[in-house]
Amino acid sequence: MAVTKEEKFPVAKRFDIADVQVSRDATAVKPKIVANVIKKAKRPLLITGGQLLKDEKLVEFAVKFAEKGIPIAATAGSSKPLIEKGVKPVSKTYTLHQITQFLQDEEFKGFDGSGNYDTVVFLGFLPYYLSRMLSSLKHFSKITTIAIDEFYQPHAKFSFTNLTKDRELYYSMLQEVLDNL
Amino acid sequence: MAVTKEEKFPVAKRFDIADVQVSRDATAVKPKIVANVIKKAKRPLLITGGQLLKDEKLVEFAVKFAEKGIPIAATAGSSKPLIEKGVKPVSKTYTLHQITQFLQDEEFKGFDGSGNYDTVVFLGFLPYYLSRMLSSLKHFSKITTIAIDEFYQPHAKFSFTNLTKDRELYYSMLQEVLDNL
Amino acid sequence: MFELKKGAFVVDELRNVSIHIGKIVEEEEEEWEEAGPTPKPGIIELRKWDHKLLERYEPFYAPMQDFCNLCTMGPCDLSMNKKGACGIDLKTAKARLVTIACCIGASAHTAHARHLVDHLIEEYGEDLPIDLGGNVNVEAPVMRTVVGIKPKTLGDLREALSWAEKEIVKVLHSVHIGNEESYFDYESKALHVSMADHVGMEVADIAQIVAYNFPKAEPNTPLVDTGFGIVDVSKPTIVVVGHNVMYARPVTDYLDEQGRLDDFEIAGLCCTAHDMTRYSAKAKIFGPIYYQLRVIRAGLADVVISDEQCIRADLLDACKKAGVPLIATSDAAVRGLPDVSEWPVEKIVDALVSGKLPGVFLPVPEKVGQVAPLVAEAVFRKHGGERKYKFFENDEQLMEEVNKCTQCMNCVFACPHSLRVDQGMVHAQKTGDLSKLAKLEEICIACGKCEQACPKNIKIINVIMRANYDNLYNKTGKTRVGRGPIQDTEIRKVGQPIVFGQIPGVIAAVGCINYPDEMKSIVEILEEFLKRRYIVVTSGCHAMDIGMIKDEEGKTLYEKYPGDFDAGGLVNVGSCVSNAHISGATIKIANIFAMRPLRGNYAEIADYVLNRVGAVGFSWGPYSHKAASIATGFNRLGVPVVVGPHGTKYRRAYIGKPWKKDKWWVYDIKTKQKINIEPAPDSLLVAVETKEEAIVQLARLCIRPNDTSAGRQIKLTHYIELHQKYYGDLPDDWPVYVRSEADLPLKQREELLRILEEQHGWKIDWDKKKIVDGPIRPYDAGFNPTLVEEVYAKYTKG
Amino acid sequence: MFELKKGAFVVDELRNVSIHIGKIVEEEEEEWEEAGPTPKPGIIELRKWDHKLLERYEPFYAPMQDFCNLCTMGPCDLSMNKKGACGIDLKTAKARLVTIACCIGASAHTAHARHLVDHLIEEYGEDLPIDLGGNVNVEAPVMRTVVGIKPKTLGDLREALSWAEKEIVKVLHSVHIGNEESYFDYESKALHVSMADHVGMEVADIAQIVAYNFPKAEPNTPLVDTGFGIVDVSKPTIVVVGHNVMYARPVTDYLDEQGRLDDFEIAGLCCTAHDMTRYSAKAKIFGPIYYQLRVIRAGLADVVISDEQCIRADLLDACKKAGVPLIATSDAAVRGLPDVSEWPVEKIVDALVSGKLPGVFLPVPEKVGQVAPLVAEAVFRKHGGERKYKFFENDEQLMEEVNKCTQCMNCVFACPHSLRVDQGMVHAQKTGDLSKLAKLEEICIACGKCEQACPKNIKIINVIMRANYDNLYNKTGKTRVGRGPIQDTEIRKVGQPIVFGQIPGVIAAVGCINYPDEMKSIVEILEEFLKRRYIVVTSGCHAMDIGMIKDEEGKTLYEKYPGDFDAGGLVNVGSCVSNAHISGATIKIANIFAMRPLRGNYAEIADYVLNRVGAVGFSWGPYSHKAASIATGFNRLGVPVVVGPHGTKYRRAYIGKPWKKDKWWVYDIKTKQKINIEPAPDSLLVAVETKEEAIVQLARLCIRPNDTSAGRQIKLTHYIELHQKYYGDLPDDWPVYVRSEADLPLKQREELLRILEEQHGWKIDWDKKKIVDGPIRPYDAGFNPTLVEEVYAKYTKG
Ligand code: SF4
Ligand code: SF4
Ligand code: SF4
Ligand code: SF4
Ligand code: SF4
Ligand code: SF4
Ligand code: SF4
Ligand code: SF4
Repeated sequence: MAVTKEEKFPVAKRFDIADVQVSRDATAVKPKIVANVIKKAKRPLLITGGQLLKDEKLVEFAVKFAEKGIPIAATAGSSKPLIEKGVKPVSKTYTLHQITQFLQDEEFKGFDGSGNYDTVVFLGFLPYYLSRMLSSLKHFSKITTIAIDEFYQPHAKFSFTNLTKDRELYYSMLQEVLDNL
Repeated sequence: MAVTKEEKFPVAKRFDIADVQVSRDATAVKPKIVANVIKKAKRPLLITGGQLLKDEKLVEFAVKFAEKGIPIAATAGSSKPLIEKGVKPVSKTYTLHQITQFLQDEEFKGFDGSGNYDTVVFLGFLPYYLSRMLSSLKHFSKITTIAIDEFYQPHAKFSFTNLTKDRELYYSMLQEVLDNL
Repeated sequence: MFELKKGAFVVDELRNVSIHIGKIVEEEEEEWEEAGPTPKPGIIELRKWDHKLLERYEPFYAPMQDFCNLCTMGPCDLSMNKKGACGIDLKTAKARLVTIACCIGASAHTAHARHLVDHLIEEYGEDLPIDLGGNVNVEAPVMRTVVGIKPKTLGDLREALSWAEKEIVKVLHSVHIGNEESYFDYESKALHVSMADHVGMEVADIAQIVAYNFPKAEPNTPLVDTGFGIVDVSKPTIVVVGHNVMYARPVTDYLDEQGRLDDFEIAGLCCTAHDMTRYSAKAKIFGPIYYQLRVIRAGLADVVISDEQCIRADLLDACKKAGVPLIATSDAAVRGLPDVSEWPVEKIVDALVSGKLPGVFLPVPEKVGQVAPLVAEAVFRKHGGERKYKFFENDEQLMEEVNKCTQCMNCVFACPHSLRVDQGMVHAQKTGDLSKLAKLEEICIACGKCEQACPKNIKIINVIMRANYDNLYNKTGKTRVGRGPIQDTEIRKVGQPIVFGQIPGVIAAVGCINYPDEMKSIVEILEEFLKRRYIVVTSGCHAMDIGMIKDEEGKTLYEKYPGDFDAGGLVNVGSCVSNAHISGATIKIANIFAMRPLRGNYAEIADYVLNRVGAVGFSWGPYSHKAASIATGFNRLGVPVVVGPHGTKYRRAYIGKPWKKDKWWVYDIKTKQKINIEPAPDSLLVAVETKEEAIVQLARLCIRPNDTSAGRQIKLTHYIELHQKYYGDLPDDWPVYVRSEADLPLKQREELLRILEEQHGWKIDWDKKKIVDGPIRPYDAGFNPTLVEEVYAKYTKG
Repeated sequence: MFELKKGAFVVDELRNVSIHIGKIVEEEEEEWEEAGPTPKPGIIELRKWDHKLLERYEPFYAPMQDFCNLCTMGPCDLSMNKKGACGIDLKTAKARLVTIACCIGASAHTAHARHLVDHLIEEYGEDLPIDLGGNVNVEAPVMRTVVGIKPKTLGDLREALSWAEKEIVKVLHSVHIGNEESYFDYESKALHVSMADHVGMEVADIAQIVAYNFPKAEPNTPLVDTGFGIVDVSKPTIVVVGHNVMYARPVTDYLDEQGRLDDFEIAGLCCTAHDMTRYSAKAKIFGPIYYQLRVIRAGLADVVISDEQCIRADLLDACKKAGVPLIATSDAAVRGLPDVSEWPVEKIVDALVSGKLPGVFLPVPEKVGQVAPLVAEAVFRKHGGERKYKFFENDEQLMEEVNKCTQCMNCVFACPHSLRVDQGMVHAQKTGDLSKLAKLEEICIACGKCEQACPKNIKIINVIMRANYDNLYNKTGKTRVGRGPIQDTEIRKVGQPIVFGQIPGVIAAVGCINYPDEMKSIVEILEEFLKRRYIVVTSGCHAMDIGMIKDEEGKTLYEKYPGDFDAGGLVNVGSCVSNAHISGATIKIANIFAMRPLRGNYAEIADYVLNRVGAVGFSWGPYSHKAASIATGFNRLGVPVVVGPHGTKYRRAYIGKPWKKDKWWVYDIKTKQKINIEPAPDSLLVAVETKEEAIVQLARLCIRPNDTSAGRQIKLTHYIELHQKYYGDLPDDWPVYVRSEADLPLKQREELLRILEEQHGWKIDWDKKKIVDGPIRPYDAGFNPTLVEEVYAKYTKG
């Protein structure tokens, strides 16, 4: 019923007076794409959040990211299980809120002093909290943001799709990212 | 790149805390569908707007709708060219604003007293003005609204897609609706 | 008699008695009128009246967004009338937003008034008498009616201001999460705070009139130059932007003292322009808000002074790019600039002229008066007096810009008016003909959104302006200087014909410039009424646009119609805050003509106005919060308002349903009965799409239940004529306004009687040419309608 | 001595002299303190201070929507920092929204204060002295500092109120389209109006304390029952909801007079509950805002009295469905109900008990006092005293409801906390085990959005509550009654240890209940600090939740920690408006301990607090506008605030960048030099996600530049310990706080010195175990920091 791209008719497009509301929606991506984007990054960073304290599986995945050489900024206490598993986060003390503020500053040189990050991956956050931070980064920075939480995050540049009844599906998506890194 | 329905992954869905903003977007439809919806209506109504005073072609199309037996509520002075072409609008005096208010009242019995309209088609309005009225009808009535102006109207139930450089394409779409009525 | 003022006193003659004076010592109020039921009303005192209005004129909501995100429990999807996390439903949420908008509007005027009054008391003392000229005895009709005071001095105005501030804060409180559950009650609060807005406006305008000696209700104020092309480009030009004249006024004083007033151009944008001309007729009016970028980008300004409200939020940015120094003056709009209040004048001038600072914040009017001319002159000299810059250096540059366009249409989708910039561009690219672009200039509000959206970074505004430069430059005309209040003597003259209907209506065209159509449409609409000898009143941006549209003979409406508040008159009251004189005039009709007491007697007066005074507000291009609160304030007073289509974005209207017979009734004080009446007026706030629709709607909303037969006949004649002219047929609803054959237009009487008989089943006695049966109610010369139980009781008892 | 009050007088002894008294006669101000630079400041007076803060603590914006639709030129797509039609950019637009939010918050408290003060003056007279008990001489530290007055009577409070109202209106004016161009200046206005908010709160709480004789700074106030299960269900139960106790208070009086206080239960929801218990310790506290639907749907209420703020907007609807009559009392929340002020008590009672009216609007406190008990008793009898209803009639009904669920997950997407209702349902469907649903109850805020979204119309809240009914019913505990201000004597005792750092910090846990985690998390967080002998202060909803969480021994924190404002004390100041006593306490430290003058001396005091007073605000679950303005008001005073993750939805934070070395400096009055300092505190407003993060962040933000070595050592010890405990390692930033080896935790000193040497390149003299080189600055016992030039000048001159 709906008009799709292939048709001869122009596509439907939201615009200002018709209540445009999100100008740039996250591209909902498959795990492989996430892996590709991360691989292309010059200075990637994984930021982990407080949900790692509630979901052991997320810790395991974060550890695997670290093993692939991606530096981790651990927030909200997520450094603790990571450290216990031998990961050395590049940041432990600052909140996601603070880090998001830092990332937007052109003078920020990263936690190691060698330059700001071009691609930031987010794992293990309360969805509403992450949503706000992604919005801030979307509007006020050029950083490529990737949300790989269980919820679709429209303000990210790339995001996993939404959660389902099946949490295993979600874990398998994370695993697929790692497998392709 | 993007996840589409066919994939094994769930679809991306906007929701409240991720800034859901339009809960029900208009289905962007092809002319044939518009014709079908109108044909299925028990009590259809075409409301014409002030742009008929600026575009002679719109008047012609409205006349054709009238010829197909669809009653017309002419607003904003659009009654004048219609009357000149022999159409007798069921309403001439009331503004779209007023009519939209009436339509939302369960006690409204239509301009002929035989009952409220179930399907209302809008032609020839300033897009921002129509957008507001469609929003009101979307939230506060069960009426099926169809926007067949040159602009996509997300608050309608069904809407033509957006305008293009090519106004002739738009006219041909209107003609296609009429041809299928 | 000796007067005790501030402080504590020991009266010498009274040994051992020291008089300790409590903090607030209220003066024994002069008994100028018996106090009515609601002096200084709180939120609930007039709620009953509001509910009367709201039951008839049902609130209509057109949400702009499906969700709410006012608090951190959200965002909440409220679509299809779902409830949010706080329990609010969509209509109530929208009513809350409208209440917020009206609070902002009321705050704007009230804070403006507060700034003025505090400043003027410092300058002129609190005892400066309120003297609005010999013909104005009812000096502050809104304050009298609402607050219940009769202010005699500048200092007295503070009492009204404190009341307004208190009420604004109370109403704003109610929008906090967890207050109203009912949209009716939010609407009542919006009406309340908007009534306070009219108090704020009245305070502000009275204060500046008496302190600055603005025209005092004079109909024949001077005509001043108005339009884009008015300034002598060979003089340094000082441009003032905003709404509060107190900051820029000393410029005139200073130049006058120096005897150099004629060496400069002082021209204004927005309401400060009106008020500068009210202060000195040497000042000129560039135009309304959408001329800001036009004027600055055209390089017409040598210095810009901004104050508050309706100033572009990128003014500093625009000035910087054009190399024009900016002096920001009001604490409402500091613009991130350094405060140079303490700097010596020379240092400020140097910083601005050298470009060390792109702008300064200078809230000291006297210093602004000196700094601005010095800066203007230096900048003018710096540029060698060159003013050849017309948005582009030359035609090549213009065409280069035009040629960048790829017709992507991003601009069209960003434009509030969906202007087809793409088509104008492609036409110019192909043919070199700029006329399609030029045509856009007539609607373009120079908002700049297209430029923000254009991937090619085309200076679209410059292209459009340059394309129409000659016409733009030719937009020069005359505005009659704002006159302030309406005289009591004028009211005495027109009160009866207005109330009885022989003057078919008062059209008050006020507000902003977000028109749906070419600028000249406002003139076309109003001239229809002027020709028909309605009274047309105007103010603010509408009043300026009228001043720059000329007819074939080169005349503006101001030059063709007199400035009297009388049939066929075109009255410019002044700036936005002068709108209080329009509400004031309707109140004065009730008072001076009908002898209704004002003091704290709001409901009775509003009821009087609703039923008897055929005044209709009209805002063809409303955009601001102030326009929202002004309109809502008129509504509470019983004055319907028609808005242009952008007005639907306020999200709320008040639209009655004429077909709901039981909604249209009054108590008749004469017959002591509750009787059904015609639905007149049938809306309190309604939008129209086209100028044709505006004309017809305005005419029909002038009808009032209290019209005499002669009056109704006149009103109906105009309504029917206009409907036929613009809509091609008789109105759908004309019969509802017919109470007897005498109400019918003379020329069409037989034809109409026949229609009533044939199409509507009325009984006609054809011998006498009389209606025997049919009307909602018969005409009764003594008909004395009211919706207010207390008013009914008051006039029926005894 | 005879006192002249209102009116005009003829002094008998003085023939022929009539004394005419001007309108405002200002009393010769008692010279209680030399006036500082900014009494009754306007918008710009403290702008310089704001800019100091904002340059360091840079505003951070997290837009909730990409567009703006505040005016009818919009909607405008502002994404990626595009400008709107008015020229505004995204950050400025967001700063404008924040300013509006703070205006609403400030209005809520100020209007609340206005209602109270006007009402109390009527009841008790304007001369009622402000007496806050023998230990409180600095009675109104906020008013003294901000407004520059020392109120002695109820009547004096009006001066502060008028100032606050004026400033709120001025700031609200500035959000009108076309004002600020700079987000810095909007932030400055938000800070300004939020400072006014603290004045409004202080006025409100002082007024009710003195008029109603609430506890006057007593540490050992009674403990009152708190929680869902507190009421004796065999008694008629009167439930009060809201924030303004003046309407419901007479219920207690009336029952007391009748000797029937013990025959009823009076229990409150939200701040009115606090204030009822401050009036009478027989009143009880059900809980905060998210207990509203819980209590009503559980059928615990026989009558509900609502006043204003933080009440569900569907309260009437909820009461109707539960068959509970509602009495709305405040004009802020009329709820569309008929005004029955003029009706006799019996008629009102009859209408409510019979169900003729589901609710009434009754803004007359005395009548509320009589009506409510009568209605409660009659309704209670009508139901035969039955209270077995537990959200469902029986278990079958519950399971029927559960079985309707299709696991569509609409509820999950609507839920502010994304609670997995679907999983709870399916588990119950499959196993009959409700425990997964029960678990949700601990986070669910009973907002009802899931029910709005559920296509099966499942009463999800009822299901969740019922699933956890036993636990819910067991949520009973004790709250220490709000004590109001902190005593001067207490301040005298703790001033020095706080300023020197030996008391490691003051944690002020205030605000709403939109927690990211189970309710008990607030207790876990605070107990960590109580054990470590920080001072913990609380109020509002946080203070209630603390009162219903018990440890294994059945004790709440109130029962385990004393109510003193001293190390290890847990101080409940009271309701939301009592928060002013917390800002007041920090001010009193500057005044009483450090002898800094208060009168109109805001910048100096705030600067003092920022540099010296290790107080941190904490709002674990902020949701309201009031919470926004309270926090922003603390920020202007130099107090950092930590918010829970929902707090990011306020859209703005103030977050410094510790790695920007040039941002962290002060003037040192002792050495007369501008010197670089450690970034302490490094944020003014920052969100945390987990309780672990809350704990660590609070501890680190307690550090202040002025800490003595002993103090710094204590603070650093806690910070490092907590970081290690919860984050598994040393903090990333601990070295920046080290000025000398004496700052280091004793136990870890060597280890840390080694790390400084090895990882940070510091030079250590290992013989003396001294730091030779490395710190940002050396420790200096006479260090006397300030950011304010005027303060620097004042204390360095002479
Ligand atoms: S105010 Fe109500 S509807 Fe709006 S976001 Fe908050 S909870 Fe949702
Ligand atoms: S956005 Fe720019 S390039 Fe695109 S059509 Fe408009 S003017 Fe041309
Ligand atoms: S500047 Fe003119 S053309 Fe451009 S978006 Fe605004 S109104 Fe449209
Ligand atoms: S009419 Fe509108 S745009 Fe013009 S000055 Fe007044 S508020 Fe501003
Ligand atoms: S206030 Fe500015 S950004 Fe917002 S809708 Fe109006 S023009 Fe657009
Ligand atoms: S919305 Fe209703 S049906 Fe769907 S999962 Fe939630 S409770 Fe079940
Ligand atoms: S009531 Fe509870 S479960 Fe339902 S949406 Fe609100 S917080 Fe979530
Ligand atoms: S703490 Fe928040 S929710 Fe609780 S009463 Fe205060 S403002 Fe309302």
